[in-house]
Amino acid sequence: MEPWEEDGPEVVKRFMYVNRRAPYGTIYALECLEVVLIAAAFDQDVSVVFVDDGVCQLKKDQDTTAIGMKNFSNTYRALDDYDVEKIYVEKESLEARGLTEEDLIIPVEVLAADQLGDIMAQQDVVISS
Amino acid sequence: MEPWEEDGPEVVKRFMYVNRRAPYGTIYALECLEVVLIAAAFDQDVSVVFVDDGVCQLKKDQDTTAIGMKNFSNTYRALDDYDVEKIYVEKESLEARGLTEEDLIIPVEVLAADQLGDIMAQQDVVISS
Amino acid sequence: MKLAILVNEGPFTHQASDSAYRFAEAAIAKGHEIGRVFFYNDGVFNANKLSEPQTDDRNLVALWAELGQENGIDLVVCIAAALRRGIKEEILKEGFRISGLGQLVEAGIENDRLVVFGD
Amino acid sequence: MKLAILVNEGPFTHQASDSAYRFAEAAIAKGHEIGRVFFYNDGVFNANKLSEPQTDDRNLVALWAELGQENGIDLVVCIAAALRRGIKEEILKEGFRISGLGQLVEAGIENDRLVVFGD
Amino acid sequence: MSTMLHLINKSPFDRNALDTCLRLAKTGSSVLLLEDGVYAAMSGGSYAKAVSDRMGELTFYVLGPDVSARGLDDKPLIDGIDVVDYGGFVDLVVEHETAQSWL
Amino acid sequence: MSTMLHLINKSPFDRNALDTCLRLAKTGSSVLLLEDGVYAAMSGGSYAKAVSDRMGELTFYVLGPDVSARGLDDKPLIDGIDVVDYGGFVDLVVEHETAQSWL
Repeated sequence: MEPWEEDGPEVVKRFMYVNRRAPYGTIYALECLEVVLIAAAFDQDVSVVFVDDGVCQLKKDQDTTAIGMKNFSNTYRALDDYDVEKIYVEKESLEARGLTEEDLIIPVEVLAADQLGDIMAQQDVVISS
Repeated sequence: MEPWEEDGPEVVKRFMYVNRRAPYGTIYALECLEVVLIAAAFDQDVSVVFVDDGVCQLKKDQDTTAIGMKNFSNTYRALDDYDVEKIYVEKESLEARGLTEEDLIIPVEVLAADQLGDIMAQQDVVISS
Repeated sequence: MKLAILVNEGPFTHQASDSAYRFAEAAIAKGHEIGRVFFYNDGVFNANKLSEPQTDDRNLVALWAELGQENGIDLVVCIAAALRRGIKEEILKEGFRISGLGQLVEAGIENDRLVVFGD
Repeated sequence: MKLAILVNEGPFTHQASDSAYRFAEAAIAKGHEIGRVFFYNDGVFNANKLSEPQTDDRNLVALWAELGQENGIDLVVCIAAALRRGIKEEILKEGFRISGLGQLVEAGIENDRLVVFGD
Repeated sequence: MSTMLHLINKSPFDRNALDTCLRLAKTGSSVLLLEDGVYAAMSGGSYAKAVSDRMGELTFYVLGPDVSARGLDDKPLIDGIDVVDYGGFVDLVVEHETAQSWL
Repeated sequence: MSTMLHLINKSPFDRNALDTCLRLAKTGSSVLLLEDGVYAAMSGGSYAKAVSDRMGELTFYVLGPDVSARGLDDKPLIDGIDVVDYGGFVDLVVEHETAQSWL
């Protein structure tokens, strides 16, 4: 059953969170993740997209000891606990950066730009940062 | 006479201020100009470079009425009063943006990348923003 | 129509807050309602009442507060983003309130559109 | 050698202040002197004593102040950039001082190197 | 499918936001160029071809106040781009079901 | 002529800082990739050719702490790039007469 078919009169909207930035160089990756974790509690239809340098947020084996910043990459693993299951990564972005699905810290759905565009076009609310 | 040949034992350094951002979209153009105007009082060898979107800072006929921000483009005209005379604009950057020397609010020296690189390589202090 | 706005940058370094303000003003002039403006990331700096621009420059902190008061707009500053950046009640401009990230999601749900302004 | 540092961004949104801090720490460890750290643009937010990061995160405002005090480093916040952004004496972290842009130029003149960290 | 309004506020010379938007935006959606994004609307710029190439599939708008601020009123726009003011920006947001900012 | 150390802290995929640096930097100068600039050092990335093409003329360094933070320790670097830590960064600044940050 799709979320919008669930019981009750409440409207379910499709929310998409778009990540296009690398981690650590800017705080956007971390602060977007904080929004997604809150959003998961709202019973809306949530999806999270990683495109361009955003795909680098999911790279395995991040070790921030020497830069002194908090390593938040394990928090992506919590998305599943919060029932955030629609996690899309753009294939072209991975390839341009020499990364593959095996490099990522969580299971994701890798989509070509054309397919990802189709999903983006179906959203009600798009939050980028 | 070159600045470093002037009287007194004081060392004269070559300071270059590099502008690579468009105006208004970010404050860097304005705040860099504020530094240059202060720097002019220090009797050092000052040059100002406009490259990439930085060349757009010098476009004539800026009118910020409708965006409600302060139009600071006339302040570039003050550079001459402050004896800041080494103002370099990269030719390739102008061309890529469909601009010519005639579009600019002040007289400048337009240099090809190769020549501009030579001048950059001679600086003691490079301040970018 | 009910519109919500998300502002991700402060009042000076990027044009985002200026654009958001002009957009809000124009929407109100056209008879739309601004259901909420949510300030996130460096956007929390828009609520710093100590901000003192040059006298010939616009004062976005004051402009947002006035627009909010005149039109009953809910101006919400994210508490998590504000805490780490040192925007606290003691320097919060009147007209803004500090609250949680849930208010952003709620704004997305309850308004017909959400428009994001950032870097 | 005498090194000066220019920090153009605040302590959270960009890594600039982190990198500058690690660089300063390493320079001191190697026996160099940090002649001045100048905070410009959004860099002035590094001096906001109200900043309260999460407990498991680094606190750059405190780290800069400590590094400055332990090593006698002059931490200068640009008055023009600070005024418009609402960083004033009342919220200035101890160890920083507010002064004019001339201090940046002077830092460039009096130190052997000036390294810029920004966005 | 929602009708999408894509917002681009970055210079195409400095950032990849417009490139990615043009790669992912579906035929029938609209693109509004604002802030430093207006440089993508200039017909004399080296980015003009990337925009012109999708002119048949996407509808392009540019925010006039940002064009004027940057002194570009005397520079020709790419054929087919409509100029709007902040009121027109609001209308575009209202007319499209979703607004997506490419930050 | 001063010996120059060019600092690149931006991803080459998102920003034009490295492009412009490579266009303007003179033979004999050095480039340190740090923060998000480290993505330019990966041999598997589509940007590798732009860096390799100037490998004979410029000396490239990458900041190890930023490589590790981004989980890239298992990804091969472009041949000829040296890894430094913050101490090595300091040494580079000291050894070169001028540091230029391409912000």
